[in-house]
Amino acid sequence: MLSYAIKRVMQLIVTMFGVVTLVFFAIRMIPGDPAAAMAGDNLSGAALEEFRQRLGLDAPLWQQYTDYIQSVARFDFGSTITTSLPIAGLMLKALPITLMVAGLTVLLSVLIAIPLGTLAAFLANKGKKKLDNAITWTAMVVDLMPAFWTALLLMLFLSLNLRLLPASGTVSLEDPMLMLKRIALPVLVLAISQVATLARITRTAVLEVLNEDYVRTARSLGMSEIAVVFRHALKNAMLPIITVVGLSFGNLLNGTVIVEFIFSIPGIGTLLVYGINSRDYPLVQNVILFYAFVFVAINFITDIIYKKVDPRVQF
Amino acid sequence: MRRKRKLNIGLLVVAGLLLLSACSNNVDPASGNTPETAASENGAATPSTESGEPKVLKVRFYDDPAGYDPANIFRIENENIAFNIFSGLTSYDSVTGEIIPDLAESWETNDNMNWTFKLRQGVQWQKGYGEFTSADVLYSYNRILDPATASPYAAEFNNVDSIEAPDDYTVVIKLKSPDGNFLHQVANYHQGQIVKKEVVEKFGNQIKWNPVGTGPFAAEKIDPSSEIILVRHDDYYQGPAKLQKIIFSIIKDESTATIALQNGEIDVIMRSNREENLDILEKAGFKMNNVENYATSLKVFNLENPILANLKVRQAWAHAVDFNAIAEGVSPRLQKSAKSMLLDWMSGYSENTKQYGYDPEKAKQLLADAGYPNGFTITQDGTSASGVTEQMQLEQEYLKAVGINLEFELVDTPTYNEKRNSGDFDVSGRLLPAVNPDMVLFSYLHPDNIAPKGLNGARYNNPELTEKLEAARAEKDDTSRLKLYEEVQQIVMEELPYLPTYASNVYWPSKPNVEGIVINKLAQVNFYGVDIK
Amino acid sequence: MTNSKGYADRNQYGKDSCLHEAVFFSQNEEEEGLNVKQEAVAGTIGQPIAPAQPRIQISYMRFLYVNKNAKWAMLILLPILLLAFLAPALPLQAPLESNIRASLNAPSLEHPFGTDKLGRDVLSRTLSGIKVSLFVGFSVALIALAFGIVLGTVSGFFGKTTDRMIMGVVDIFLAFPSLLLAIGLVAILGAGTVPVICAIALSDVPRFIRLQRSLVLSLKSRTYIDAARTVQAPQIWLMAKHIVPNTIAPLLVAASIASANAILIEASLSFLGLGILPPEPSLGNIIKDGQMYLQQAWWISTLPGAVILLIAISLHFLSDGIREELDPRARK
Amino acid sequence: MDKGAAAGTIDRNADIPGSANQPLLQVRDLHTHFFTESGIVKAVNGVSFEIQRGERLAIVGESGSGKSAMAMSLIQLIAYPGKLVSGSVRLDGKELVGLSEAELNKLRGSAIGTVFQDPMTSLDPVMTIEEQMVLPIRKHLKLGSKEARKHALGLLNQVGIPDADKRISSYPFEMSGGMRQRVMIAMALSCKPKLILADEPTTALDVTIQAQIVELLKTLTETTGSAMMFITHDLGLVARFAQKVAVMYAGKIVEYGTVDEIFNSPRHPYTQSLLKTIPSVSGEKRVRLLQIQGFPPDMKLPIIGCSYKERCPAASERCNNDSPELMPRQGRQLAACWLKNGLMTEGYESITTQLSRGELNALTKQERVNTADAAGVITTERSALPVGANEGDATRINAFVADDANIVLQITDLHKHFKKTSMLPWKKDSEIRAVNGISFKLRRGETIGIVGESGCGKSTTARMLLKLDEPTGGRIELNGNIQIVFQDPYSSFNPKMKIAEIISEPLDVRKIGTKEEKQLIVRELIQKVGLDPSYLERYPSQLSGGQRQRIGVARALALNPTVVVADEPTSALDVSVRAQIINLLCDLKEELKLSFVFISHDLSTVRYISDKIAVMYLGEIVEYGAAEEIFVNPAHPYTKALLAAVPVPDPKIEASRSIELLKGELPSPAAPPAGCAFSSRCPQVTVLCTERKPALQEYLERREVACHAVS
Repeated sequence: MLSYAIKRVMQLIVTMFGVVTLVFFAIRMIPGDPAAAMAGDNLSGAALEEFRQRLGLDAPLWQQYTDYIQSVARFDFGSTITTSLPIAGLMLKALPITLMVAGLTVLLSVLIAIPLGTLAAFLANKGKKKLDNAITWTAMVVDLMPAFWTALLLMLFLSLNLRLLPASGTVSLEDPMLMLKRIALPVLVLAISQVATLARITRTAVLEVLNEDYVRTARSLGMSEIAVVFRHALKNAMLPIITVVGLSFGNLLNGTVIVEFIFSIPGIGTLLVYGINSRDYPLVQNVILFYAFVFVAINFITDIIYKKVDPRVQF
Repeated sequence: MRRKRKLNIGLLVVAGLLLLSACSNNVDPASGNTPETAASENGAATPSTESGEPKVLKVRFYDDPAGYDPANIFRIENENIAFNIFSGLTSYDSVTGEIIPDLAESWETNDNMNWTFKLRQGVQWQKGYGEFTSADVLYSYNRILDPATASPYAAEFNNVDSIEAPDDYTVVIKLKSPDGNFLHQVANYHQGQIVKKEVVEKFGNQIKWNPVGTGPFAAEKIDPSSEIILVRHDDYYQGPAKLQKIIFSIIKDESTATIALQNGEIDVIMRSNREENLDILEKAGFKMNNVENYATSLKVFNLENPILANLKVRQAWAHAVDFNAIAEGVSPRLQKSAKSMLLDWMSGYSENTKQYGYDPEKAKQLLADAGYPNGFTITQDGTSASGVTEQMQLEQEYLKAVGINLEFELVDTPTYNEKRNSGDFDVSGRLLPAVNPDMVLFSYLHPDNIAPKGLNGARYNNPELTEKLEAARAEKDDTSRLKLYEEVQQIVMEELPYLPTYASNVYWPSKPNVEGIVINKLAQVNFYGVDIK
Repeated sequence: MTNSKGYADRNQYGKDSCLHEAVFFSQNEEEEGLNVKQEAVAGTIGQPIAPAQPRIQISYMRFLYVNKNAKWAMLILLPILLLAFLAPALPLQAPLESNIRASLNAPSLEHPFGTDKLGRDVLSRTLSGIKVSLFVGFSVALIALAFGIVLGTVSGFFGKTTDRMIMGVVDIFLAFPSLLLAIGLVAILGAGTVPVICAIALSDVPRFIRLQRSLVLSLKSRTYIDAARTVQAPQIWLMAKHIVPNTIAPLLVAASIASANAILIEASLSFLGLGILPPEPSLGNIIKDGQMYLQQAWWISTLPGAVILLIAISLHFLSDGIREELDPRARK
Repeated sequence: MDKGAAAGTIDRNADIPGSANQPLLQVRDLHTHFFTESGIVKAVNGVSFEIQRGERLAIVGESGSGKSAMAMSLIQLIAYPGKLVSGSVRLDGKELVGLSEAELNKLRGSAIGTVFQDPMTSLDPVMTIEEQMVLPIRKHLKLGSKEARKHALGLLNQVGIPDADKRISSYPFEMSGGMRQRVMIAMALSCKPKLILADEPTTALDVTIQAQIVELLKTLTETTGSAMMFITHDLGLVARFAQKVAVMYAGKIVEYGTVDEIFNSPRHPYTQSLLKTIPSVSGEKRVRLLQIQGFPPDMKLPIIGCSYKERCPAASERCNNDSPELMPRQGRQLAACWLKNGLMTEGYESITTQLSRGELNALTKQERVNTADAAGVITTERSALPVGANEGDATRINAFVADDANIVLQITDLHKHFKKTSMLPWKKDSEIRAVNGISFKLRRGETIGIVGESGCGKSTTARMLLKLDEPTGGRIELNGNIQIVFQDPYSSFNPKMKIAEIISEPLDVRKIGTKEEKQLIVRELIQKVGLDPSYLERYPSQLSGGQRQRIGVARALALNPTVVVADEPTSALDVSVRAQIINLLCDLKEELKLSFVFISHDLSTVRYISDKIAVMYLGEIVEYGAAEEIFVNPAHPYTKALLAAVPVPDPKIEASRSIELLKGELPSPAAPPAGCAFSSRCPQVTVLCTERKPALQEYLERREVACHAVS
């Protein structure tokens, strides 16, 4: 276990180093003079030069790179150019919101998708094709709808027609109830496609397990179908599902960019879009870095959990 | 066992969500409005003052806040917030756009060179920073001029020779050359807004998030990622405003904003920019506060481009596209075709210039004369934020009909601006809100302002026109100055370094009971006059 | 007799049931072979016995109409493709031709999918968009396949430092959520069809390399590789003759899903203004444009949306079909 | 079969439940169909039989004969799309068909226990043994959790699991295959079942473990009085274990009788042929093996007449039209054949002639029977002659006479150690000694058989011989060229290549010959292994297992090897095909003067084909010498145990054998016992054995043995 974890952590560090490097150079490949772009319309000549100097953009590229690497290693993320706010602070404020959206989405989709997928697998195993097909088909159709489209649809329906959930408003951790209500719609939008994906994967995984010999053994011992499905099938199917849930958590970060934009959720995605729109290098750089870190870290955690849950894996 | 517990937590969460949705039928404490009643009254807000509750106005804010330091402020929505926090020596009348007194009670000048301002007495700074005096004016203007501030608006004071404060309530400004429009420079806008030395020094580079002014509203909370809250400045020299609080919620998506207003989550949409949403809101009975012709969109031709350097090509372009039909078809509320770089309410506006009616045959003829009988291909820049708009698509179709193959290149907004400033473009666009005709014409057309030094993105340099511009600035007589402006516009419309395309209107749809939303010619609202009935 | 069989010889019959069906990928035979347990000593009866009828190797074409899923995929895809390519010949308004006076018309005989804000025919635009979207989808799949096969094979086959280097880079790219990667690349390259294809492919390529690598790793220990090794076959021979041809099928499964996803990601990019530039219609940007008019004119985004769904579903069908042929156990 | 069975209907109330004379299980006209998309597979097509209390019935048949489906039908555990269509199953007179799931669940695991084939997959991998055992016990015996655990512990002790109280909380993956199968048996026994269904319970296990499990099952049924239905394809096991035998073919029972009746006087042509196709462990003569022609019928098509008619040399017109039912022969023996004595109508010896004739008929009669079978026909003409009577005997005798000129392969002190290093510096590296110093010589035309249980290092040795693995020590000297025939004919061919490409691949790689020359060589090779050149255009998936294995041989011959390594070449094959391949290898050996390294755990095959034998245990050779001598008179205790563990398909021999079972299981090669590797399981172990490793020393004249007790 320990040796495996150490190996994975080292791998993680190497990957993150690569990510930092890639992000740094990729951003500098964007055409145009960043200082001029950020300065806006009216800065010229000497003022622009001074501005450039203030941003450290006059230094040679490799020096900018080593400076950046050093500051990242010190966990010093600097301030944004356009707003002069400390980036670490901005991210720390946005992070809980995004994580809450993503976390609730995962929770909600797990709660719906796993029973649904299990049910579909059970039906398929029993040869009840019609019901199974109905579930599988619905899941597939829902899965393929673009988020920005479902978002508006849900907003029109739940917000405008039924007046159930607000489409906008303050997002603040200080008032958890209000916050929940506020992020309910984005969570729903994200969960809808997550549920679909996860249900389909659960179905496949459970169906595969239901064909395993040990399920037959359990049945031959007179175990009821419920015991067979929940004690044996689901428990074994959990292993692949854990991996997928981990991955989907990572992929949710994709979805949050769009959903945060639509619902004006002040999360990491909003921060990123802001950084891109205003050409705020340090901000974009660090937010992307941060995304990558969360992504890699979640994969790491999933991996460890997976190895922990499966008694067969020895270290 | 473990799974069971997990399941229970899950059920709790689901139950919680359902409960929440059920709860939303009750009064929403934050907004003070009940969506339910809003629904029953077809989108009308209920006044919340009956019980003596504070009046809170919720306004949709459509972009990321970028800070509120007048020396470095940009983008109109930020300027609108600063407009309510700060004051200038002068200000604009919301309805007419005329210069009116603000911190300066009165002023005098004989020669448009020496300006003496008499300041209002007893004006209090927000947040207990004491009384406003001439020292504040001096500090503010010098700060703009200080290269260390790196203010993009420093150039506005280029003409200033000296600023003096003979006493606490008098400011004397000497200009290098006469400027009949100088009152615009000291208005409540950009460099004209007065800041407090102590505040600036206290907050350093965080000043943009801690604005303190003398205006009707003070900043209570600025969360750049979600909202800005302004509270009433009780010691405002005109007396406290009717609204206790204004909450600006950031809602970037237009559809979301529309639904939020319909839902009663907000009271006002600061600029609804899509025709179809205005349609919906108007039909639903919302108040369509608007101002007409606040700014002209200009098509910027890069005159260094060999094709576009040909006058006939530019004229052909103007004849080829029926901007009027496009505006009518796509966004009749939001746009009209423009006839001049200036706007019809500005002093000096003239339609007594060459006008280019839609005439594809003539356009083809002009192209043939210019040596492009088979047309040519040219690229127009755009921002990925707005994408290829419907207007752009139609224009492309019109141009294709005369043989001009228009292509689009989308980049992010800063790059878009940067390309235009550095001359790395063929055709670009520009929209500059201004109330001052001199500012428009001088900055777009004077060779001193050729980008990147100024706004003259077309790189236009016509000595005849330059002479007229300078003469107009120096001219003390209004009629003669207006005459000069007319001549300038005649040259511009003949030579078309810029092609005025659309004149834009601005809409701030609101609930019916929100009163006093008057959008001024800078597309700003002075919330001092706003009330909820 | 093989442990892969479910109880009551379920899979054996499952397999038998396919005897008359196509043998699309002969690997299914081999899969079973892998599972054959070592038999006990003297006097065994029975082992998988060849069927009475000799099997006929059936072509990919035959697979398309024999496999049920593949058949469905073709039943949906072919008419759509046919319509898309015949569109110029159909009596429809040209996709770019606008008519402001016919703005936002509801579906009618003249405009089966209605018109958009500029009075353009939505059906015509949709058909034209299908071509663009499918082009995006298939290009992405092709790029991902090409890089995946080359780098994945090299990485998996040679192992050691080569593998560690390639996988190191792959891990770096995999650390980004795919949409981010696409946004980033479009920011660098600018919007447009080619950048969009590259941007989407960029996030698929590392996945394909991974997949191919794992396939190669599992194939590397196959007996027929050993057989070729015993005659000292050079490595390039092993890769070209034995490994790559046997990874194509599972890669095609991934590719068909990747192309469906690419079409959907292009829609998301369009939403952010980073997709294919209007007025050239892609299914993504039609939906994005129409989304704004959802309250007034549902048809603009809903009908092309349904087309995207159909295409994506049929691509999923296709992949299910291939998967089924690969793994007899997946058959219902 | 009694009249009731023949009539197919019984008055269900006729039998009084629980009456002493009544059979424990009565199955009447059972039909189970699989409704697949491409047609209805009639897997069980009218099966009727009975099991008496405490009786052990063996069900024998090829895969696809429906024996597993039949067993699962008894407890109605048939997976979709299978369905029990009709018939009656009575346990103690109580009708099971038509019971609800809940009622069936009360019987499953309590009145009827089931043991499945593969213990590796039949236990839930993520649950401990306790979790899996306790719940059914609590359910059926209505015990509290503590008592249930106690009960489970008792059962584990009963099935011989050491440290049961510790093992009960371990996961299946922490146990060996044999241990897992013991757990399976304990689970099946947990509620004192009246009937145990055992579906190939030992197939996945090594011989010595198989012997242990069989003994355990035998003892348990005897002590508990449970009846057992035992499904197998291993006739040796049947002889060792069963009291009654039912032979299934194409969804039906074709012959039924006591074990002696079936082995001594089989009546159905299928049973008769089967018994003739297996090489015998005790057999002295090398008689050419017989083969059954053709394939079983497609179960989706309706079968008109006898299902065996196409493969039966004695089939007549009547067989084509009428399907024979089970009819009584002598005693309680039943057979479904129109001929009274099947192929033995003209006496016992006539089976051979009939079969041979059948092969001829098959060739002329049906085009679809390929020429592969014809190859068997031609050689059958001289099948009565012992193989290698002239030269073969000479080689055998000279096996130990020094003749270095003829040595084609010599390996000396060959080692292969796998090292596993840990990332953590404080953890020791572990080392697995897969092959630990083996030596042998092989002469031209000679065959050496390497035998041993899985994990003994025999396959690693093969891989080193072929340079697929690098040895970590020792020398391999080869005179000429070495090639291999792989075990698994399914995975040893690239499914994307045509047969012609597969056979010519070695030539292509070595760039031998022009295109035309290669074509010629390939045609020659495929004919040499007895296949028609038309097969060259096919893909491996279009060939049967036996045909593929012939292709494997052809490929191995392409480069004119002097030595061919055959790594379990027949273990994945059906018994009749197995005979073909063995015959082919023998022919080639003779014809081409090939030397073989024949690796197998199938002792009868090894004995049949080898001149010399090397018995391996944990990477070392423990006994080495002439094949016949080792088989007749094994010296090393391990060799003895190995030979004893193999069941012989002859109930008389089995009954008379006193089987000395090996204790325990194969130790981990990562941590072999100190001293003699076999010391942990040896019945003759002494202190010396645990201290000092015995060297391989000469024993008698022509053997070497590594044992302190022997030297």
